Amino acid sequence: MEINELKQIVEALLIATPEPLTETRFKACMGRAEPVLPLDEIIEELQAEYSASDRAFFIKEVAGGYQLVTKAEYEIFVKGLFSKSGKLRLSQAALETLAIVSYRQPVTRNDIEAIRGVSSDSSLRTLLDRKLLEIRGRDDGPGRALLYRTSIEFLQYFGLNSVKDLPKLREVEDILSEDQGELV
Amino acid sequence: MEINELKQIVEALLIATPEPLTETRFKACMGRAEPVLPLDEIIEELQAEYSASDRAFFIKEVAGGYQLVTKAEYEIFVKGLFSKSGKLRLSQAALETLAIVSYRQPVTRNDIEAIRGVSSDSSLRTLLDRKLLEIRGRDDGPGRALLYRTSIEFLQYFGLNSVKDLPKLREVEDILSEDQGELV
Amino acid sequence: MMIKPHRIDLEMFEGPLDLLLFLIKRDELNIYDIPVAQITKDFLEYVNLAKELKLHSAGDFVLMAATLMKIKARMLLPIEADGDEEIEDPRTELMNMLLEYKRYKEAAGAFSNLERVERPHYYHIPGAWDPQQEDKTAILEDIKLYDIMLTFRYLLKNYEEPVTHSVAIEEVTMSEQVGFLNGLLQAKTSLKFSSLLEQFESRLIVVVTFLAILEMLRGRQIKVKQTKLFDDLLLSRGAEFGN
Repeated sequence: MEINELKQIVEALLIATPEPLTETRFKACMGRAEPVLPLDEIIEELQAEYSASDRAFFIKEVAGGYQLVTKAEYEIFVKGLFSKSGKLRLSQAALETLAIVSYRQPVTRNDIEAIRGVSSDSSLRTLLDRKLLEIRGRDDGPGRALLYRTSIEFLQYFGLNSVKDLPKLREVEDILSEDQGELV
Repeated sequence: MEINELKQIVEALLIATPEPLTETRFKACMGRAEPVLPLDEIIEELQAEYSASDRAFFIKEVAGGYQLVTKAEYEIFVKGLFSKSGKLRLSQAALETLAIVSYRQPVTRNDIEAIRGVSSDSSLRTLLDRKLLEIRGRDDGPGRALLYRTSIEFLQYFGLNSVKDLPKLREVEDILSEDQGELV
Repeated sequence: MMIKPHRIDLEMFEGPLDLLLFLIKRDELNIYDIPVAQITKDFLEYVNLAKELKLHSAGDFVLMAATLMKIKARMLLPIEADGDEEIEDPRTELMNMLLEYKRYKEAAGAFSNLERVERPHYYHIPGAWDPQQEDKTAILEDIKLYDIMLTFRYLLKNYEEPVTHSVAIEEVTMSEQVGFLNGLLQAKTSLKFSSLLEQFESRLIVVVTFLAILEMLRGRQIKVKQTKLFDDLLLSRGAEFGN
């Protein structure tokens, strides 16, 4: 296989890959196509091409693989993509915390940690920063712990009129239990 | 601002954006930088450049914005990046359910089942899992049933710019006249 | 036309409406003027097979069978010229259902074509984690209400009150459900199908009960009435009730 063809294939892979492209993954994608150069050699050629044609991105070596990233000088424009982004992006930890607050509100930090089994400080901070949660009042218990609830922004994002409109667990079970009929 | 500079900025945005880049979002990213051309003009220039330099990807107009996609000819390599289930084709049941939701949204599960005449739990589950549908609020009716809608991922999956571009739904009269015709 | 349906045939159909459309096309029937007796007979053959195969959607086929039998019965009634009230053809509603379903079935075909065209293209997704960012935890994109729901469900199952979640698999047989329905109809002259459903916790029992109803319907132990297509079913004692 020629270098130009290989360069194009690697470019397609870099565009489509959701995680850094490793040598192993590259080989798997190439299947039985032969002969194939080592990934780092192809990357080097491609990198030179991007640099010569003044592309706004380059190939970054990261976590044992390669990924397309934008050049630092475009950072001021790119960050505009993530301010009030249309899509909600959260870590698994933050999602778990959000799920517990949604269904159990109002809750204290202790309530959340009892269910998750791990400290949830930083998730709570992230969710407060993103205005998905808010602090409203204090628990009556001895510690007078802060109470967390979901915010108006949370309702708007998910198109809900009130937290009462959250899907009930029973409604989820209906959809999830489809396979039972086949056991008959 | 010069067109070449704008092209590079848009390229950076296309590389960094997790969802289709819309005109609105583009303007937000540009902030007070002036003067700025309309996004579609810049896209056109960039598209021509990619095409001339034989890139493995192009810019697709989808879901009201622009996104980079790989060319079809690299499919045999690119698909190796994903587990098989990633691009499994939808079943007939899921396609029917999706068709009903897309033309009649928002709809309840009952609305879907009334048209299909068959329980649609498992299709709904598949479509929710694949993010092609989303739950959006509740019906005002007495049952307060959950409402379903198509998502941005739905538009991307079928390469549509908006729900206005759905394949045309035939009128009952058309079907009738055709069927009568067959009998004659 | 007495071609015996096979398992493969039945699994081809998305439901009772799909099967009816197939029968209409196969026998070149006029959708405006469906010969209900003939189509009911053919349909029941498939339904019995569905029952034998214990198909997931058997209940939906049973419902349609009941509807067809009801239409058939109504076709046999003499038409009374009752003033100037127009008498509606009992098949009209079914015809409308079939046509409506057919529209969406066709649209599903169009979607399938689009899917095929779009399939070879892969969208660029920027790295799910930002290399500039030190936090290496996976960032989940585009969280939906469904994800919140699933996450909460998952957390409950794993961390909380594990004792209450030890659900025993319930064993239930068709003959048990026949007995159960018999008992209910001995106590009451009629009962609504929806009220039956409410008391069952698992879909397994619901399906077995559907099958029991079909069995009893065939043996004329019970009668099933339905005022509108996909409306609630009203069960009552049949000619052979208790036998």
